[in-house]
Amino acid sequence: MIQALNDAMDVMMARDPRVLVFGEDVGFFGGVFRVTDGLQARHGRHRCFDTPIAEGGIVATAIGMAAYGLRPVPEIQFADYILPAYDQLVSEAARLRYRSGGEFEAAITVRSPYGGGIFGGQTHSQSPEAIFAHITGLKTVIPSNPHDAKGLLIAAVEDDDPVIFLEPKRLYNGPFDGHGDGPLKTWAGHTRAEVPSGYYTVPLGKADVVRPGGDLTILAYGTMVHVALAAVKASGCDGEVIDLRSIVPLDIDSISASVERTGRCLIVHEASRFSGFGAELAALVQERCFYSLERPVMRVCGWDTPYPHAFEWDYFPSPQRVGTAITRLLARD
Amino acid sequence: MIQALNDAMDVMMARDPRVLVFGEDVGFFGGVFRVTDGLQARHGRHRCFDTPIAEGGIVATAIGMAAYGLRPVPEIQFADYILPAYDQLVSEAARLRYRSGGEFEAAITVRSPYGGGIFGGQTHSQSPEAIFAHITGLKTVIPSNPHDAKGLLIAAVEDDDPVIFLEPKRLYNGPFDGHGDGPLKTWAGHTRAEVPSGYYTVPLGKADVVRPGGDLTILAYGTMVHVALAAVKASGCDGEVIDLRSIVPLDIDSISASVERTGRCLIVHEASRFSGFGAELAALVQERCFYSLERPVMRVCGWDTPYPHAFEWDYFPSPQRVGTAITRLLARD
Amino acid sequence: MSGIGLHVPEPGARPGDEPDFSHIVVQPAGSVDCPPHDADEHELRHLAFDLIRVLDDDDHARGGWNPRLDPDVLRAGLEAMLLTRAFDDRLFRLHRQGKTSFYMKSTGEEACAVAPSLALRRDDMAFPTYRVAGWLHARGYPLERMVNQIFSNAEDPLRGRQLPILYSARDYGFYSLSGNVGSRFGHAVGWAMAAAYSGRDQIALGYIGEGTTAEGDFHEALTFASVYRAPAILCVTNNQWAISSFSGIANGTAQSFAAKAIGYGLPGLRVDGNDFLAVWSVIDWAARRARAGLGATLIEFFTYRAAGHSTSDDPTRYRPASEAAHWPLGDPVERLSGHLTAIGEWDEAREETLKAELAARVAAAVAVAEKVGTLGKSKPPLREMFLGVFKEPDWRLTEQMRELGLEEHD
Amino acid sequence: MSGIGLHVPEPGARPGDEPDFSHIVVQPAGSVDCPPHDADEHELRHLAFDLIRVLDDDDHARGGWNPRLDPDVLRAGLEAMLLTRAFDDRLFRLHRQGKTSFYMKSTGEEACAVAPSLALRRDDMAFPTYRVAGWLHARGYPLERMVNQIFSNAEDPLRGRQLPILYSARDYGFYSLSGNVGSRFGHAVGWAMAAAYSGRDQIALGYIGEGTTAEGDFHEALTFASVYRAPAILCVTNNQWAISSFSGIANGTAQSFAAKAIGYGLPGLRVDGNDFLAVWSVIDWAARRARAGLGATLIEFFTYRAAGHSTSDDPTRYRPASEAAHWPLGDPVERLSGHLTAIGEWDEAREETLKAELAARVAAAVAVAEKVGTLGKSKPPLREMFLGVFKEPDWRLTEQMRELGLEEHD
Ligand SMILES: Cc1ncc(C[n+]2csc(CCOP(=O)(O)OP(=O)(O)O)c2C)c(N)n1
Ligand SMILES: Cc1ncc(C[n+]2csc(CCOP(=O)(O)OP(=O)(O)O)c2C)c(N)n1
Ligand SMILES: [Mg+2]
Ligand SMILES: [Mg+2]
Repeated sequence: MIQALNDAMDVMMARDPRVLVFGEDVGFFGGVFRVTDGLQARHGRHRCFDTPIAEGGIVATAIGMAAYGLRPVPEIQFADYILPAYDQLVSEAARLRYRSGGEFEAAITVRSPYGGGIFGGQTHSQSPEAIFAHITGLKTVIPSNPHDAKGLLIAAVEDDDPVIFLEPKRLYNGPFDGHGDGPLKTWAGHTRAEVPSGYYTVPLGKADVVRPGGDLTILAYGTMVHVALAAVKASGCDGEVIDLRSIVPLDIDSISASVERTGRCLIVHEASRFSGFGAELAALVQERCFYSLERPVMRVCGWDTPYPHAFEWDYFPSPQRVGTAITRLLARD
Repeated sequence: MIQALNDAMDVMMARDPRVLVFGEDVGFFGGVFRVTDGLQARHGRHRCFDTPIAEGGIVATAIGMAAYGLRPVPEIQFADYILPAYDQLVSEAARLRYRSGGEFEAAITVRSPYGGGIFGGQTHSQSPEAIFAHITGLKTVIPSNPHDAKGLLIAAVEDDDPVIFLEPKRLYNGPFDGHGDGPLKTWAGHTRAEVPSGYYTVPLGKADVVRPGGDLTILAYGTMVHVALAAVKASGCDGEVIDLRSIVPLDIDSISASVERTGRCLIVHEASRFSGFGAELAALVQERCFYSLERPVMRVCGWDTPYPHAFEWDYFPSPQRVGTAITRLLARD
Repeated sequence: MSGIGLHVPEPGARPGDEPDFSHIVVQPAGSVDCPPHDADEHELRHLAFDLIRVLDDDDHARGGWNPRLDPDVLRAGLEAMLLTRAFDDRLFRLHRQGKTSFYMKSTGEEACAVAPSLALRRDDMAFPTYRVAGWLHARGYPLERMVNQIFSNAEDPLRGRQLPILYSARDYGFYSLSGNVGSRFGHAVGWAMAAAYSGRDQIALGYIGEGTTAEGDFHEALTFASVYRAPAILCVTNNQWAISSFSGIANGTAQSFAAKAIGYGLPGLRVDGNDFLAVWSVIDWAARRARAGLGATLIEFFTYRAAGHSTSDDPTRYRPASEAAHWPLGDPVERLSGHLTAIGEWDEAREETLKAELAARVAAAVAVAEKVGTLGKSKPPLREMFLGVFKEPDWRLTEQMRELGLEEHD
Repeated sequence: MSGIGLHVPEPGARPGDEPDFSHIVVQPAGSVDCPPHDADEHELRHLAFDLIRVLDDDDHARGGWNPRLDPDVLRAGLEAMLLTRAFDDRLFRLHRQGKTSFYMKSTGEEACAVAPSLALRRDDMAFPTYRVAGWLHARGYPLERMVNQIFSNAEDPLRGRQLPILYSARDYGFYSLSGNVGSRFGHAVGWAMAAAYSGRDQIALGYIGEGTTAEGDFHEALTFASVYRAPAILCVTNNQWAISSFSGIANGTAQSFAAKAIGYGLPGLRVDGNDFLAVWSVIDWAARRARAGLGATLIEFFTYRAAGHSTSDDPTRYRPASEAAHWPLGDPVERLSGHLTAIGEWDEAREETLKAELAARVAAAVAVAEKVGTLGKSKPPLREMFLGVFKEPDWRLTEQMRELGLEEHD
C-alpha cells in the first residue's frame, strides 16, 4: 500500500505542477513510513520537502498555498498528531469557501497514517475519524487496500474540497485479519493489491461491497474490512461486507439497500465506541431501514479507553469479537 | 444564569484556596459575558486574572496547575475558540491520569459560552459537544437553567476528572423557546431560576425529567430543553422531555426507562446532525430499547452546514421543526 | 518587583485613574537610521527596540525613513483614512439603530491599513484582521457592497453566511476574514511561499493584533516564514488593548513586539503606527526586501485603539475614558492632514469639503443598501445556507434542502 | 542566496558527504561573562548569541561560569551519565531481541539530563522529553521499575497503558511523559505558577527538543512564563536533529534557539550541552533567578544526538555515518571524566571498575524484570485497561469490563 500511495503522489506531481508534498521528515528521508520516498529526488526539493514540527503550521501553510491556487498534499506524521491542526482544519479549511462566498477554497489533501495494531501505544495508534466526520465541509477517506489507496488518493488530490486522508498503518505492508499473533502477511497475491500504473481514480463516496451476502450487513473501513471478512469466514455465515472507503461523502444508498435486504447490521471500527462514527451509521441505518430491521444495529469497536499499549490485542476489535456479534445478530429468538 | 454561574465560582473560591479562575478578559473586566464579574475584586488578582489570547496555553497552564494540586477553572471566551486547545484537552487532560498510572491528574473545569441564537454568526454560535463526547477521559456538562448551572458547576469543580462545562449563551439572560422573533424573556419567575445561596451540588450524570409524559421521549440539553418543552406544549401531546444535563457521564438508565415506556424517541440538539451527539443517543436507544420502539429514533438538529449568520432562525432547531417530528413520531400508520 | 507569589501584570491606569503613558519612550522623528533593505538581519536588531517615526511635531517629514511621497499620494491616503472614519461612524450608528447585529471601528489605526494598501501592488494579498477595513477603502471597494455584507441582505456578497465586517474581497487583495483571531496569519506565509514557488514576485501581508500574538499560530507562521524565506510582511498592530486586556498580558516583561523577530532571524521594525509616512516607508522597505528574495520582515505598528473593541464593548469599564486623548503619538488623520497643510498642499476648507463629500458617499451607499434591506428585513435566498459547504452538495445537504422545500438549483 | 523561488534549507552534509560543522563557532571555555543572577534582562541579551563553556580542551574548568563543584558531586554526575549509557546500550539490544516494542537512547546528551537533576531540589519538578532518562538515573530511580515499564509487564508502574520509556515518576520530580512532543512544555509553566501562587519557592524545569520548538505550545508556554513571571527554567535541547530534519528546519535563518528568549523579555542562555559543568552552572543561575521571584530563563543546550532517533530509525539514511565523531564539542562523559582525572580525582582503573559495576547493576535489574516477563509474556491484569480513565469507571466502562468477563474490583 505504501508503494500505491507513493505512486499516486508521483503521478499527480508529474501531471500537475500545483501539487506539492510536505510534512515532517517527508523530504530527503521520504517519511517515517517511507510513503514519500523518492519524491524529492524525482520532483525537486521545492516540491517535496521537510517542515518544522508544527502540525497547525503545516496545515495553515497548505491552506494559504491552496488559496493561491496550488494543491498541497501535506502529511501529518501520525493521525494522533493531527490535533494541533484541528482548529486549522475545522475553523479554516472546512469553512473557507462557505464564508468567503466562494472567493477562496482550500483544496488540500491531508494524509496521515492512522489506527492501531503495530504496538505503537496511545499516541501512535488512534483513529480520530469521528471528529472529522462531524465537521461539515471536510471529506474523510480511509482506504483498505493498495488499489483503492492509489485511486482514492488521486481523487482526493483532484477534489476541490479539503480531504482528510487516513491511511491504516496496519495495512501498509499487508492485509491484516486481526489475529495479533498470526504470521505477517504481505499484499502479494491479494486481489486488491494489483495497482494499475499511471493515473486512475476511485471516486470518493462510493462504497465497495467486498463480499456480497444475504445474512447480515457489516459496515467497515480500513483495517476492519479485513477483520470483518475474517470473522464472516470463520462464522460460516453469508455476511455482506461493505467497505465504506470514504465516510464523508458516505454512500448511504449502498448501505440502505444492503440492510433493507439483510435486516441485520453490524458496524465495526477501531476507534472507541462512544460517539464514534459507528454511532452515526447506527443512527442512519435505524432511521432509514427501521422497518426492515430484525435486530438492533450492533457495534463492535475499540473500548471506551485510551489506546492501551500492553492490551493492544484486547482493545483492537478481533475476529472473535466480531464473530460473537454476528452470532448474536443471527440468533433465532 | 450568569449570576448563578458567578455564584458557583464565588462559593468555591471562598471554600477552597486551590480554585483559580482565569481566561481572556475574565479578570478586571469580569468576562465578556460578565460571568466572572467581581471575582477579582473579591478574591484578589492572583485568584482571578486575565490571560494571553492563547487557548492552548490557557488549558496547558491549567493542567500544569492541576498537576501541582490546584483546581483551575479556566474560561474559553467562546466554545468556537476551544479548538486551539483541543490537543491539550484530548492528548493531555483526558489522558494524564491513565497514562501516568495515577500519579498525576487534571482536575480542571473548562467553562465556555456555547451555542447559537444570538446572531453571533459562524464563530460565536457553534456547539462542539460531540468532539468532546467521543474523547474518553473527558466529562461534558451542559446546564439548561440557573439552578442546575450553579449546582453542576460546583460539582464539576469538585470533580477529579477534567470537565468541559458548556454554557448555552442563549440562556444566559433568560429561558428561550426557540421563537427568534418572540419577546425577550428573563429568568424571573422561572421555576428553575431560584438559586439557593451558598454551596450545593447537582450531581454529574443524573438527567432531569423536566416534563413527564407517556407519548414519546424527547432527549435534549441546554437551550433545546426549552425548545422541546415549547414544542410539546404547542403539539398538545403528552411528551416526556428529559434534560440530560451532562452528556458524559450519560444517564443511560433514565433514557432507557423512558423510551421503554413511550416507544418513541426524539433527539434535539443545535449542533449539526451528522456524527453529532444525537447519533450516539440514537445508536444507544435503538441498541437498548429496540424491541420497545414503535418508530425509528428521530433527530432534529442544526443542518449539516456551518452556522449561518443571516439564516440563524432557519438553522436553529425551532419548535416548529420539533413539532413536525413529534407529529411524525405519533402518527398512526 | 520580585519575591514569591503569583505575579499578574496590570496596566498603568484603570477607570478613575489619570491616564499614564509615561512608560512610552517617543523617539524624535528622523532619529532612527534607515539601513538598506538588503542589510543583514543581525545589523538590524536595534530597530526592533527603536521607534521609527517620520512626521515631527511641527508636521514635517524627517530622516532616512521619509518616503518622499508625491502629494497626490498623501491626499489619497488622507481621503481613504477619512472615508474609513466616516464609514465607521455611520455604520456604528446604524448598529445602534438595530440595522445590523455587529460592527467594529478602527478609529486611530487607519494609517496601518491605508498606507500598506496604497504602498503594495494590486496583485499582492493582505491577510487582514477585522480592524483594517481601511485597506478596502483605500482601494475603492464599493461601499454599498460593504454595507450589504453588514446588513446580511439579499445582495450580501458573502451570501448571508458571515458575521458583519468579516469581508472577503479577493480582487482587492483582501483575504477572507473570520471570527477567529490569528488563524489566518499562517495562510499569509503559505500564500507567499506559493507565490515564490510559482516564480512570481508577489508578496503577502499578514495582520495580527498584539493580543493575538500570544496564539501559537503567530509563532508557527513566523517559523515557516523564516525557514522558507517567505516573501511576506508580517504586521503586529499593537493598539495597546485586546478587548479589556492591556498589551502586557500578551507581551509580559518584553517591551517590543517587533523584538519577537530576532528569535526567528528576521528583521523586526517598530514603527509609529499613527504616522502615515513612517508606515508607508517600512512597508515599502519590507516589500523591496521580500521581492528581492530576502524573506520576511516583522513589523510592529505602535498605535492606539481609540474606540471600543466592538459594538459589544464599553471601554470605560476597564480604562480611563480620556486615555485616547492622552495617547502620545496623536491621531493619524490629523497628523497627515497637518503635514499636507505644512507643505502647502492642503487646507482646512478642502478638508471640510472632502469630509462632507465622503459623508455623502457613505450616506448614499447606505441608502442603496437599506433599499435592499437591513438585517432580517432582506436576506439571500435560503438555499445559500446549503451552498458552498462542498463544491457540490452531497445527499445530506440535498435532503435537508428538500426538507425545507428547496431545490438545489432553483 | 536570494532570488525568487521557494527556498528550502538543507544541512551541510548528507550521506556520502564529509561531515561539515564549519558553521559552528566554538568560543573558548571561560570567555563568556557571568552576570549576576538578578541582572536586568536587557543586559543579558548577548548571552543568547554566545556559547557558555567551562571545560577547556585541556580538561580544566575556566571562567566565571565555573560552578566550583565538589569532586563528589562530579563523580555522582559521571556515574549517572555512565549508568544512563549502560542502560541505553542494554535496553537497545533487548529491543533487537524482541523483548520490547520500542526504545530511545540519549547518547551524547546525558549531561543535559543528569546535571539539572543533581543541581535542582527534590521538590522541584522536571517536565521531561523522552530523551532525559538521565534525570531518573541521577536520582536513583529503581532500574527494574524502568525495565518493567519498558516490558509493559505485570509490574509495570504505568499498568501497561503507555509506550516504553514514557515514564512517570512523581516522587523523583519527573512529570508524566507522552508520545506527543511539546504538549507538556506549558504544563511546566502552569506548575511553576501554581508553586508561586502557593507561596513556595519550588521551580519547574521544562525540556523540549529543538525540532519541537516550532510547535505553538513552545511559544504559548514562553508567553505565559513571561507574563506571570513563572519560576521556571525552560530548556531547549538542541541536538541538531529532529528525526531526519536538521535544526535549520526548526530555526530557519536564526542561529540561536536561546535568542528566542529576547522576544519574551526573558534571559536566554546558550550553553555547551556536552559540558557538565557549564550545564550545571546555567541551571543553578536560572534556579537562583527563579527562586528569587525574577521569573523564567530560556536555556539552549547545544549538543548532538549521537544515536539514531529511536529503535525505528536509521540515521545513516539522512546524515553522514561519521557525523557524531566530528561533533566539535566532544562527548560529555569523556569530558567530565577527563576533568576529574585532570584534577586528580579519577583514573582509568576506577572508571573501568565503575563501568563494570554499572553494567552488572543494569543486568541484574533486567534479570529481575525478565523474570516478571517481557513484552507480551506478562502484563498487568486486563482490568487495568479500563481503570484510571475516570476516577470512577462509568457504566460504559463497567459494561465493557463485564463483556470481557472482568469485575471492576477483583
Ligand atoms: C481564537 C480566538 N480567541 C478569542 C477570540 C475572542 N476575541 C475576539 S477579538 C479579541 C481581542 C484581540 O485583540 P488584539 O489581537 O489585540 O486585536 P485588536 O482587537 O486590538 O485589534 C478576542 C480575545 C477570538 N475571536 N478568537
Ligand atoms: C505533536 C507531535 N508531532 C510529531 C511527532 C513525531 N515525532 C516524534 S519525535 C519527533 C522529532 C522531535 O525532534 P526534537 O524536538 O528535536 O527532539 P529530539 O528527538 O531531537 O530529542 C517527531 C517529529 C510527535 N511525537 N508529536
Ligand atoms: Mg490590540
Ligand atoms: Mg532534536
